Amino acid sequence: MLEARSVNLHYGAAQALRGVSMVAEAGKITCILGRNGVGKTSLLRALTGHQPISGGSIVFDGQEIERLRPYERARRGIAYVPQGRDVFPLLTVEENLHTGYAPLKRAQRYVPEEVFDLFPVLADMMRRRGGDLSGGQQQQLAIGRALVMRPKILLLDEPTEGIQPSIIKDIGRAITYLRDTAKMAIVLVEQYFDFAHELGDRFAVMDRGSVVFSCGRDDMDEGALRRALAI
Amino acid sequence: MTFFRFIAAGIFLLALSLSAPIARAQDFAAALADFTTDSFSDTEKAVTTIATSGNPRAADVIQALQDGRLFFTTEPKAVFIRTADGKFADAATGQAATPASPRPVRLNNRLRRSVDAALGGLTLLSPDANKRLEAAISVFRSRDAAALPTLDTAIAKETNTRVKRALTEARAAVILFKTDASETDKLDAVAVLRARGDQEAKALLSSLPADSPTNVKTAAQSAVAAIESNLALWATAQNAWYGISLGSVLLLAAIGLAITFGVMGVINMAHGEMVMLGAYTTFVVQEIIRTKNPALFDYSLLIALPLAFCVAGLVGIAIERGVIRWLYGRPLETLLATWGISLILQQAVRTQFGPTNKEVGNPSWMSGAFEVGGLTITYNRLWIVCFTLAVFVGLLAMLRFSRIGLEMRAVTQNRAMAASMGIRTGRIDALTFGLGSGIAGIAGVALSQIDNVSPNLGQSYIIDSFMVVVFGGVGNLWGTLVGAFTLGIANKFLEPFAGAVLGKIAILVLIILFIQKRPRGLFALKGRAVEA
Amino acid sequence: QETIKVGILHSLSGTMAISETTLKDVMLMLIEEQNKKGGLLGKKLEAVVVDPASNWPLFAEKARELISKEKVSAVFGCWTSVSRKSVLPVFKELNSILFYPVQYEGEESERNVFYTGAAPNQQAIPAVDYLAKEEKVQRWVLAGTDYVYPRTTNKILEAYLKSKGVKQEDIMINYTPFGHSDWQTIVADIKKFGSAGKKTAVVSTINGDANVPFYKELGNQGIKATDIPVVAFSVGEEELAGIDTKPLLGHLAAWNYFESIKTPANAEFIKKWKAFTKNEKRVSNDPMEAHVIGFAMWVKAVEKAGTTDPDKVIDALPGTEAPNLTGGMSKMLPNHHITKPVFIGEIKADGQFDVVWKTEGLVAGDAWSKELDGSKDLVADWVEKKCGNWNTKTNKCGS
Amino acid sequence: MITRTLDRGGWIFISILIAAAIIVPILNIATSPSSPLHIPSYAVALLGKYLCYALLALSIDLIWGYAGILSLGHGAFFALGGYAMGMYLMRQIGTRGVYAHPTLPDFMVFLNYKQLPWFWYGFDMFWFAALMVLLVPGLLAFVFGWLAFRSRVTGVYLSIITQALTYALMLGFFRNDFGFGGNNGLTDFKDILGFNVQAQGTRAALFVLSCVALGGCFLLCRAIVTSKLGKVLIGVRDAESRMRFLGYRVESYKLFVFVLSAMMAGVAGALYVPQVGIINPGEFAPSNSIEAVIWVAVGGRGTLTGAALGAFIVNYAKTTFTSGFLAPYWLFMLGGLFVIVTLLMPRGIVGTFRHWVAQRKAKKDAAKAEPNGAQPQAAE
Amino acid sequence: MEQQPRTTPALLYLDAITVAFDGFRALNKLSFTIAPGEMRAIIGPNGAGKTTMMDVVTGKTKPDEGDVVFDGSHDLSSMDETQIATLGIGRKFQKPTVFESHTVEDNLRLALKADRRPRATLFWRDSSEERDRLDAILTTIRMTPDRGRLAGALSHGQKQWLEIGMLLAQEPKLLLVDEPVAGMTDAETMQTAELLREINRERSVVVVEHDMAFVRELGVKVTCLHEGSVIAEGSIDQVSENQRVVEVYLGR
Ligand SMILES: Nc1ncnc2c1ncn2[C@@H]1O[C@H](COP(=O)(O)OP(=O)(O)OP(=O)(O)O)[C@@H](O)[C@H]1O
Ligand SMILES: Nc1ncnc2c1ncn2[C@@H]1O[C@H](COP(=O)(O)OP(=O)(O)OP(=O)(O)O)[C@@H](O)[C@H]1O
Ligand SMILES: [Mg+2]
Ligand SMILES: [Mg+2]
Repeated sequence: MLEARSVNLHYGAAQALRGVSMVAEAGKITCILGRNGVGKTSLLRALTGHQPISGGSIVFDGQEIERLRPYERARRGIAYVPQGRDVFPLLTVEENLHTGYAPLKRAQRYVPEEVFDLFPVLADMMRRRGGDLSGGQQQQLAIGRALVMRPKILLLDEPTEGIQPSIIKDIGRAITYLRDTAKMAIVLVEQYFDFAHELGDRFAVMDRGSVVFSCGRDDMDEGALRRALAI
Repeated sequence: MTFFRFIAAGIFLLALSLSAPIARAQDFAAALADFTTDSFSDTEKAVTTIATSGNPRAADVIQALQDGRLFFTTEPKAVFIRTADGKFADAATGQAATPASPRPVRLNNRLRRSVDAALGGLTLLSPDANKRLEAAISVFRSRDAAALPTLDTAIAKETNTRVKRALTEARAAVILFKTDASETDKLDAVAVLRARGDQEAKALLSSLPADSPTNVKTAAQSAVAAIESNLALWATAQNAWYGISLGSVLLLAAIGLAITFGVMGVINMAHGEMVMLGAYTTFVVQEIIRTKNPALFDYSLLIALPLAFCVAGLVGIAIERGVIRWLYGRPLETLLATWGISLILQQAVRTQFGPTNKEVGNPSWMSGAFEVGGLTITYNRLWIVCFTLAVFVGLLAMLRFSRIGLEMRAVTQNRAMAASMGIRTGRIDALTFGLGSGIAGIAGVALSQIDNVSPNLGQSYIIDSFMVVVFGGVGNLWGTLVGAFTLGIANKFLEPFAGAVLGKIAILVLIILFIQKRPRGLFALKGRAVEA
Repeated sequence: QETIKVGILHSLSGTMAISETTLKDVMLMLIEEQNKKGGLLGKKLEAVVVDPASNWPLFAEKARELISKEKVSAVFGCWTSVSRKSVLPVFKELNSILFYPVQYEGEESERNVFYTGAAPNQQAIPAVDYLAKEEKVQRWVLAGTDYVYPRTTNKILEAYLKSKGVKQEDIMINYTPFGHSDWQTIVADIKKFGSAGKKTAVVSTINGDANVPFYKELGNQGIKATDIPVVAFSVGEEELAGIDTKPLLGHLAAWNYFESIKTPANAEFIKKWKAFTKNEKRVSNDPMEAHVIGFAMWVKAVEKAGTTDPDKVIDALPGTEAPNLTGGMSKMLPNHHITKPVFIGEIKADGQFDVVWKTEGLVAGDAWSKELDGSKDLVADWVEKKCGNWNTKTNKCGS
Repeated sequence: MITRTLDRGGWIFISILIAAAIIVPILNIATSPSSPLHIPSYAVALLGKYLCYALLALSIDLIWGYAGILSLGHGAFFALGGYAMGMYLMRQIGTRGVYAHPTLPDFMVFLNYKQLPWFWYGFDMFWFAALMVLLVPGLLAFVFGWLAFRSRVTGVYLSIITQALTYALMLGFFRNDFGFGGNNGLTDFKDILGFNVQAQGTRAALFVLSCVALGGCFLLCRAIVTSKLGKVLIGVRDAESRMRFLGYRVESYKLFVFVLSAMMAGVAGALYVPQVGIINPGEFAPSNSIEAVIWVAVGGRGTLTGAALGAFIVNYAKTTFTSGFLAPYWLFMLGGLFVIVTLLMPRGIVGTFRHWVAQRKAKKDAAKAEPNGAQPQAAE
Repeated sequence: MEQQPRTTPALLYLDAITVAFDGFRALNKLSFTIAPGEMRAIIGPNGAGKTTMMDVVTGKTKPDEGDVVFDGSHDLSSMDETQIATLGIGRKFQKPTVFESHTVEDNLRLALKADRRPRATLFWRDSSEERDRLDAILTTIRMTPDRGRLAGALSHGQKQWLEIGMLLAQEPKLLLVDEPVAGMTDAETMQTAELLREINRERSVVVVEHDMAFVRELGVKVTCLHEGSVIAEGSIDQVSENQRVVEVYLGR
């Protein structure tokens, strides 16, 4: 569904991605693992179009999209939950959710019930401003907001960061639910190994801007994976 | 001194002549000849004589003189009235005539007053209520005793309450200064004036002739005291109104900035120029109307409003697409670039329209004033207040309740994230900036009604606008509203004590001190959300 | 071919561009015309235009540039007093000639400056006389912008009025900042002051842009010229072109020139001006006439001196006569001011003035006002005494 | 000390100043006017004026570029310094005024002052005036800054109230009752320290003095920004509250540079006045202050040399554009310049240059480091 | 009010703190104490008020009610951030905040314990002691190769590390650490726990964290907050047995 083909990415003179290739398939969870600063976020930024890539190509639903602007990619169904959440601080929770309406047809402009099923706290805080929420609440809002867009693919950047254990479990359930019921493709960037391990269908480990190890759930060698991570 | 003597002489003459109109009838023709010498004093003589001649054509002639429709030729000495259709009629006979190169009979202010006074006497019984009202007012001013009999007739006949009151007041004024009026009449007159209760009544009552009866004098004194306290009350109301109207001007000028600066965070130094563009649009619209279809003049502002919105809005969009969009996230650079743009726009307008002020007229519904008790409310200010509030409410509703409003706020808070939500950030940015600019443009339409239309117009509002937005609290439309009205009203209450300059300085110092108390303005956004 | 350079020092941008740009155009026209007549001393004239941008220190810098770099023979320029004050030291230091075309507060006479606009006695005093005599005014509002010209003029007028027996309580003085635009309170105050039963008039030294909102407010609050006439010293045809004049009918202005004055010279000038600017709507005004007179005088003086050497021209100028556009002959006086007629005009609906009064003959400009304590003993005479502030008490120059 | 303080740009800057201070007066005084090398007096005055503007820009860069305090009212301090100097120069006129009053300046005689207002006392002495040049702007900055920084007024709020400050001062100084000559300001100066202000020698001396002042202040600013205090300031600029949590008293730091910068602006004003020959309330106009900020932005914020360079370039452009056939269109050029600089050189002229150099170096390093597979190096 | 400067043996003493935002009580009569030399882990659901509690201690938020006393006698609620920091309370924020246009090294240098007055910083000199401290800290946070990079160009996790480094440099008596291991790999998490334990030898530490493995690793007393109040306190095992805690926080 979404495929990166030997993507390069530069910040000024510094290269953050070196020929990264990866595939995300519908109904599958692709986990990207790696230490701090290896380029996981950069990869997602390349996929969503926030950072122009300097080489390679990105293919979505059979079309090359690396030249499209971020909003055009969003309209095609790529939703993004960034690291650090980036909720709209001065909009209320409700308004934050409504920003997800932009790519939708008029008839679809409502917040799907499952958002509140997954994150009941959002329903309680509809009138509070996004920026006033606690860190974990903001994370939930960010995921909920992405779901409002009814995306085909969901890119999650460390969604468990700063979340209480019970909700991590909820998020895990939510992700599985989205994969299984909505047949969404999900790309999950994670540091929390157990969480990724539990959910992932495919794994890619990055180091210094390149993918150094990858495997699927079936042919997984947990030891090798852990070793790749520990470098 | 001489002035009074002159008036007295006039009154005497008038009195004399009214009592014996027929005797003076033959003077009419002779008096007309005085118009042909092109001398103010001769004209004055003619007016007095004609007014008292009792000739049925007198009112016509004097009316024509007042309207500037009275013409004369020296060879032969003759006077003509120009009728509405541009034809001439002999003043003496009323018959059509075709004079060779007639010249208008000229007036100066003194003459105009004589003409008003003369007409007052002549038109007290006019069928037109407005004319009667004007006549009553001019009799009130001239306190012309000769008009008394006519006044009495007029009062008896009058059905229009407003005119009737004016007539009664005029009568009171006359009686108060009439030496031979009875004491009870005078006391009644004092009561009438006391009820009128304005500055002019007070002036009349306090300048009572020295030989008035003591009773009348004491009644007048207490009336003056009552009027004074009444006036003081009205003065406060008046100041409040002035404050509101100044506040609405400030709000109008600032409201566009509340969007481009308050919502988008662009330090938009070219905001004033958007206002200026709106004002020039009004000018152009009026200019076209004047040449093409003068009948539409009263609608000129209504036509100009959408046009000004479009012109300024489009220029705003062009600026946003061409310059500002490269500068998001670097608000201080926008200061530099928009300053440059404002210089360019100013000079462009100067090159196109010339450096001088342009005439923008007030449509009739924006001219003049009406009185509510002791309050004078000018129509243009009233309309501006209403208009400003309407714009404010409209804008507020739009930002709060419409999709585009939501998207605007989302984009300005986090552009990258908004794009990830599928919002067309570029378009929203352009629209938002265009909206702010367009609103500045319609502010220009309104401001053209009270201020200069010149290339410098914008400059004079930019500082005040920033002050209002910041004082109210950036990013909060309500803050802008309250800020503008607070500053306007404070200014107008300070001005009578401190004078215009010190008043303004005081306001600035107050703003500086106030910000210390509330470092983020009056309606500061609070909480984590802001710091995030 | 060698040319004689003439400097034009008028703001083309900034707040003063409104007034000064026209003067630049007039100068260009006059120079072009003179060149058509064959130039001066057999050479062509060349205009050097600079833009001091309504910025006073920039005036000094540009004056310096004109004189030392461009080597102009004379400069025509400045509008505000402060701009003149700013360039004065430069003209003195580099010894050049400035023609200053605008009415001003007086109390100055410099060797290098020729004042072709009105001194206070050529504008303010006759206007007040007219109001007192013709309109029987007894109560006076002196309203002005807060700077030196209105302050001085009002001081002179206050002294003058008091000498005519007007009481203090019948004089109201009010100052507003530059560009003041909210006149509601002040107009209401004037209205109140004027409703005390005595005939009241406003003498306005309100400057520039502030006039438009002032008159608009007057009109809207229903103050007509027949109630409280306003006589202005800074409102001319150019300013009226920007105002809807209907509500202003009958308000007055005092000037030494009006476009509506019918003389052959004026008709000719207006025709040329409209042709030069290719604009039928361009109006003419008093400072323009001042430049016309000043330029003619300069040309005559240069011809008389046979050179453009500043010292010689400065000496040749006093006594030079040039026709003004209203039919008289203005003369440069030894105090470097000129003789001018004074007119009072009433505003007409078409934005022009109707002259309702004029002085008998021409009035000589006084550099120093008799009404002011500091000035009353001073006279200026650059011919006999070679001094701009000769003290008649001590009979010394300067002290 | 100096070696630590100055980078290469700084050395170039100081060398140019020293060279100018020596060469310009020589070429002005010692060459004949016909010589091609001659620098005419008006050019000296002009350059002197630019130097004063450069100093003003420098003072703004210190607070804006390093401490993040955007003052849109710095012209006020410049003008106050100018007025202090102007008052001294007025008092030096003595009986040479038109009214020949021994103590009162002309405008006071003119406005019927009977005696000198108290705040004019002492200005007949140069040392007093010189002290006031520093003290008056410094004190105002202190009071204003103390109030504002203590209550944590930041960002645009601070900018706008600085603007209110200068605007209020402008209105005040415009008033004739204020005792500073109203709209006309102070002008027609004669002597400074006994020398004729118009004389060629005096002008040259003032020019040299301006060079010295600019150079001195530049060194001072460099010393500050390269010290740890400079790093604190940058910290304050980027994350003020974080600085507080580290235990720094942010308001003291801000106050320190703000007052210092105001004093520098005051010195600039004081040098400016005798060279242009007039000081009037127009200098307080908010637009002047904004323009000064723009010089800094054009040259490059946070570079010091850039601020001075920006002041030079913009004012030189202004001087050239306002003469001759360009005069009616010069606003187009100036406005265009601002727009183009922001779009094409977002870091200002010097900033862009530095960035470019740094980027080239980084590219070279990256190319070198590549084979070793080192961590990607960021720019700058 | 009639508060006397009270003295307590505790290093940090919170008594009945209430903080409300527009009527919503983020902290509700919160009380607990930290003994000198103690390390305390604080857990609790999202929005329980943990960060707000730190805001109160560091002076960012003023409590509506209640006392905060530090080191026996200092009433923190009447002090501003700078004073509190000078007393010796250091803080790491939940969202890493570093000085983006300074290098990693300068970030640490600014944090190094030293005289913080303007004069001292103006005439400050690099000393070898200071350099050694810096090197040591850089090694500890494993950022020696990055010392010359601008902090703004660091990745999220690197900023976390840098901020911990700054906290070390400050040498405070009490460290408040808000979610230090968010975004770290498991190995790094363990390292951080190790680091904190080391720090705790000399200083008191309050850690807020959701990572139960990490908390367990720390092996210290745990306080669980919920809706602005303490609902459980004790060893990690005790707390994780607590029904309420399981219900609102750990989940089943
Ligand atoms: N805006 C930027 N400018 C320059 N360099 C950057 C920028 N953002 C990231 N980098 C660098 O690029 C590299 C990859 O960063 P990235 O944010 O993708 O890492 P990450 O894998 O997401 O790390 P973490 O787990 O800490 O979030 C890092 O070395 C980082 O320092
Ligand atoms: N300024 C504010 N205005 C309104 N509500 C606020 C404000 N600050 C915090 N809150 C609310 O107070 C509650 C406590 O927030 P706090 O950040 O302290 O939680 P936390 O325990 O740190 O949560 P997390 O683990 O998610 O970081 C939250 O519900 C939050 O929405
Ligand atoms: Mg990351
Ligand atoms: Mg938290």
